[in-house]
Amino acid sequence: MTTFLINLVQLLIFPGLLFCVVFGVLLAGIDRKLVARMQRRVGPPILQPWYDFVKCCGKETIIPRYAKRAIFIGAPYVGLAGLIVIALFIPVSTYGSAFSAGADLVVILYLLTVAGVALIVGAATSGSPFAGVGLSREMVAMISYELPFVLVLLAVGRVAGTGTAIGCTFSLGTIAAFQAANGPLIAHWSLIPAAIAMLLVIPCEVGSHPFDIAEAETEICEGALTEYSGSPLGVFRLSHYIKMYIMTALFCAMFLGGITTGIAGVVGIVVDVIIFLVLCGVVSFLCMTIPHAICARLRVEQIFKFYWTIVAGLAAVSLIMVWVGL
Amino acid sequence: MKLKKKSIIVKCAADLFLPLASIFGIYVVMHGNTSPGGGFQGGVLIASALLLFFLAYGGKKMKSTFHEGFLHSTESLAEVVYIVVALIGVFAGFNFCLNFIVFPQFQIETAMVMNDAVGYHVMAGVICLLIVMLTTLNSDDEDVEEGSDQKCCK
Amino acid sequence: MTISMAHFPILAIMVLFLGAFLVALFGRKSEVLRNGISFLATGGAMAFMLALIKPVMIDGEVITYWLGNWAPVSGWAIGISIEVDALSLFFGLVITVAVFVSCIYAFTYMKEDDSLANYFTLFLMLSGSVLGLVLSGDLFNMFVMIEIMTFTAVALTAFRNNYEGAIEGAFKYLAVGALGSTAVLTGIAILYCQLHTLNLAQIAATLPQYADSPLTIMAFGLLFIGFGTKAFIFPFHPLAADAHAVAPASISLMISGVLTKCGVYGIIRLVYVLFQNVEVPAVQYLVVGFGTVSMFICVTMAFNQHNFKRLLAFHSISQVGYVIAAIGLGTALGLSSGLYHAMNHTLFKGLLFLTAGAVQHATGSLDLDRLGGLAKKMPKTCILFLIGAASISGLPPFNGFASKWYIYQAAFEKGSTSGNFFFIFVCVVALITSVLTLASFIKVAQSVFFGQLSPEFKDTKEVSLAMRIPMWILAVLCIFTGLLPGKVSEYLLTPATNAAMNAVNYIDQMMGQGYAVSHGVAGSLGDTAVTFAGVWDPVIWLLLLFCVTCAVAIVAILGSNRKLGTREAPAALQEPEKVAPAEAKYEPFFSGEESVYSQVGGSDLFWGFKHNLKKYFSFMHDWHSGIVNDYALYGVVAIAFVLVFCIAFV
Amino acid sequence: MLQVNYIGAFCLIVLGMYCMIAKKNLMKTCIGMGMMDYGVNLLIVSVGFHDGGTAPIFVISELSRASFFVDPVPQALTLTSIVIGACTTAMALSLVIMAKKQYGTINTEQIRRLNG
Repeated sequence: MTTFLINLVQLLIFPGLLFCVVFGVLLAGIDRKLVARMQRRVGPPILQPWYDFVKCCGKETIIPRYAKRAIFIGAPYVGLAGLIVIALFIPVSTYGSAFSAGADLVVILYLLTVAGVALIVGAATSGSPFAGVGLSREMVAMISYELPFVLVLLAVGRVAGTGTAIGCTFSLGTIAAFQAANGPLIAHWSLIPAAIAMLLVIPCEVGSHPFDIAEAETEICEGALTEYSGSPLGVFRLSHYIKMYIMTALFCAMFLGGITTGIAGVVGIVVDVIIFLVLCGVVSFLCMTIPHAICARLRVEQIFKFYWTIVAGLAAVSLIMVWVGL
Repeated sequence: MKLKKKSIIVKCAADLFLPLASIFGIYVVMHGNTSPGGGFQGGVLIASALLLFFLAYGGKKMKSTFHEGFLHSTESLAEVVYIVVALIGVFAGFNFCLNFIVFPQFQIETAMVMNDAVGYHVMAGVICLLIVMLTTLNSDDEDVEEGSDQKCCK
Repeated sequence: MTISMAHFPILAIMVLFLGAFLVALFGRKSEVLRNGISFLATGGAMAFMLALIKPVMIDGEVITYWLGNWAPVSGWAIGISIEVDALSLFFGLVITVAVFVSCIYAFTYMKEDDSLANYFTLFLMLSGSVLGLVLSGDLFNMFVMIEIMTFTAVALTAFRNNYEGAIEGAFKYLAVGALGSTAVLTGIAILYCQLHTLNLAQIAATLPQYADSPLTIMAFGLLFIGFGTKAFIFPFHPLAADAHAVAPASISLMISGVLTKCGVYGIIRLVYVLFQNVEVPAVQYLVVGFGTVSMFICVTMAFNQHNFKRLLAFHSISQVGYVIAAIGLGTALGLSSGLYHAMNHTLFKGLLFLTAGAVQHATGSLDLDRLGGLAKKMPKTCILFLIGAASISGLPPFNGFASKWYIYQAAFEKGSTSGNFFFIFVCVVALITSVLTLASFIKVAQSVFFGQLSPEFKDTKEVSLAMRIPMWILAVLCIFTGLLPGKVSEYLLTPATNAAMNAVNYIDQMMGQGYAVSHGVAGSLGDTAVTFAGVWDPVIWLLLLFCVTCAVAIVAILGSNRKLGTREAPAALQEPEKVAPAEAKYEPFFSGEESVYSQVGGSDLFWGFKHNLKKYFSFMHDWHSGIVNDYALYGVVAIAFVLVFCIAFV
Repeated sequence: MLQVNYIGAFCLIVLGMYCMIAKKNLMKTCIGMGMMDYGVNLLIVSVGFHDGGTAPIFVISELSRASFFVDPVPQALTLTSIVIGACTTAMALSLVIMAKKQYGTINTEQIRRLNG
């Protein structure tokens, strides 16, 4: 019974639903504020994303003529739930992950796809040509970042798995343990290109500004979200914020693990978690805020070329270096 | 190559050799279980007698003499017989396709029955095939030929 | 009178052949009789196979059976044998289930065609020959069964001969397939020349003595490429694409779900049992290389397609590429992941082909550029399609993901333990292929089921329940095998893997105890224990997803307590030409121009991706020229390549 | 003596393949398929042939250690293979007939509606 209650708390509060929503919204708010400051604007209040979400939820939902109602309404919720479940699998500093037995890096790669597919299916069922173009671009973005992402995962898995019987691992728990023992993986110099590649993958996965081809409102009227209104739209926005948290947390778990105070007990865990969250914020600033402030939006084919040549090249260099034992 | 009207020589030769060909085929089928040859070869031999018939009497006569539909439907009967006879082994407590003597007084073994079934199946199948091919390929030519012949006569 | 378990395999085969001939005999007039016989035959075969699970899979027996009681004499196999170990039974089960489903589907799907007795006769013969192939213990019988299989499959491909291209697809399949058959037969002749036996177990026992002889290696190359032809590996994949696109959907299921599995089975038997050379690095490169190339090239080819079933056909080969790459790894994990994916491929690809058939049945078209918006008209088919698409593109928690996850683990582990970068490359290609598969099915979903409904198809009706039942069978199996990888692995994969890795047991059961060791067959291959580099528990994930979805939904419902809720688009939008006065408040937004039909067609999607690779895509388009000579050329080149590779490196 | 057979078989197979690759006529493709079949059949028969052996027809009592005969199994295999080849050829020819009806030609260059 106690286990069940603990699981329930983990599911709903930390690191599950509530925490994801709060921290995701905070990250997004900070991001907007910082971008505004970098552009010498005052910028919205930090809680603006939350106000947006609440306002959306209060509005009427209109279902387009061609849409299949159940899919149209259900897609955002499934996508959101899928994202929150990922948060349960990612180890949060010394607190560890809630259900580490459930999934590994490859599974997380695919669970992120589930969220993307939810958006795509929702857009597809709306029947709008804008949504059609938007989903096509979303899918191209997915293809683009998948290759470097995979290469990074394999490189990390190889390094973190050096101690295991089969010499490689996909398990986040093993990666965390390796970093706790040997220091963060980013200190492993052959993984630095992989870390840079991963930093570049994050904004595309999240769909933040220079890579937001799927929602390019100036070109294709919000793309995939064209026909959405009311609470489903709010939920999609919320998923976007939560994705920011999940991707940065994944980066921290993969490359910046093991940065802890070493204090035992509850206090130590709380401090460690706070450090972890600060790191998330820093990563978010590096990979999302700065490009957002300084870059113009790329075109579809540019994104594909960029990811399959430069970013994938970085990751591949890292993988090969790891492989030959550097 | 077009064949002219059936000449009497071909007809006579066919009358002479048709029974021989058929009997040789049947011989091969019947002795398939004890000597070289067997159902398939015998069946093909019998069926090839059809070609002789075709040469001598032409497509129309061939179609009216050999009942294609009947052969076509009984062809699968032969296969069913084969499988059922082969299954006797299973139900008698032995293995599939086991060869044993059914009627000792006539020296009839299951292998022989199976052989005959194969022979019939092949014969029916090949005859059907030949009829189909010969009629699709030659039916038009024959009509034209006959028509032109009549014109010449008139 | 009880029939012992040993008779079940031959009865399963014979019940199908008997059914075929009975249909030919009695099924011409009466539809009930025809369907009844077919149903009983396929169901009976499936029942026999299911009954064998207990002794073979769980108790680990190997059923050996000598036709006509011609048991081996002084160590020489003189009769024709049937040998069923767990590997054969695994494929037997997959095949009979697929055959059964295809059979029920065809009752309704083929209703409007004529000469159906011929269809069911050929269909049952095809099923029987396929089952005979996997259960046979005799190399030449395998060849005969392959030929019957090819022959009937060609006839069934051309069954709807009024379809555009049906004849052409069938002819290409037959002509280039003949290359594969020739290769198999030549391989068999060479093996016979050396060993003077055709029995699989005896060959397996005596072959290691000749392992280094060039003749053996040549035979291996020929048999490999021959079975590869039957699995339609690269460069034989255009045949599959042509045949699938024109065959009836129930036959497409057979070709992709069953015939390719025969090729896979042949390759497994070859490298694990017959030649036992899967541990040789060159053989691993060969098998894994062919698998990898097939999986990548076919998935990119699918981007070019405009025909629903042709697209599925390319994906089919792509998935078979996964299977072949996995079995070529030579580890226990690799083999079991390959088997798992082979099974899953039959299930989800069968499902997808049947939904394609349903779409064809309902609309009469398979053109991705013309269809659209059918989700509204065929909601149930749409759900089935989404299940199949999610499975094939590897979305958790469906079965495609579970088996692909196994494959990644296997490739990564193999690369890591052997220190060979090639296998890591394979792992990367497999992962990328998976996302490309997803993209491709997004394309199908958008251009068939979602988007706007074309006015041409506004009267489309949902297909009948009789057609949906077989689809649901497959869909439910897809979900179950995905949710319970542990159970599948315990009852099906592990026994099959152990059987394949343990050639000694296979030989001994057939030829008598100690036969293998006396001929110098060295123990079983490798370690059959399986360790994973990662973790994946679909049940936990699903429970969590369910809980979180509930929580989100509750929050959403509580949050929207103001009586706004959701509503359909107003009538003004539904019928643009007559604006209802009551909805006048929407007029400022919806007035103006009438809405026009504008669907983003399948070929317009993924522009950014295709644009960057347009040289590659146009080259591949020209390369698949559709001329039978070209395909024969690719086939001959492949045979030559494999022979040269084998002789040079094995 | 036997080498001639093997070389012949090889030549037949290769000729058949050449025929399938180079000849732009469906009939010739069929002929190529047939030639490959015959080549393999020749190979199998040659495999079982022993120079100076007799036909493998015996009753059990006649059979002894000293009896020297050609291997009967390859002959059975060849027979089966010939039957299969005949079926394949028949099938291919009927497909050619139908292709001629549908397309009006048997030139492979023009029978390529399924491509790309």
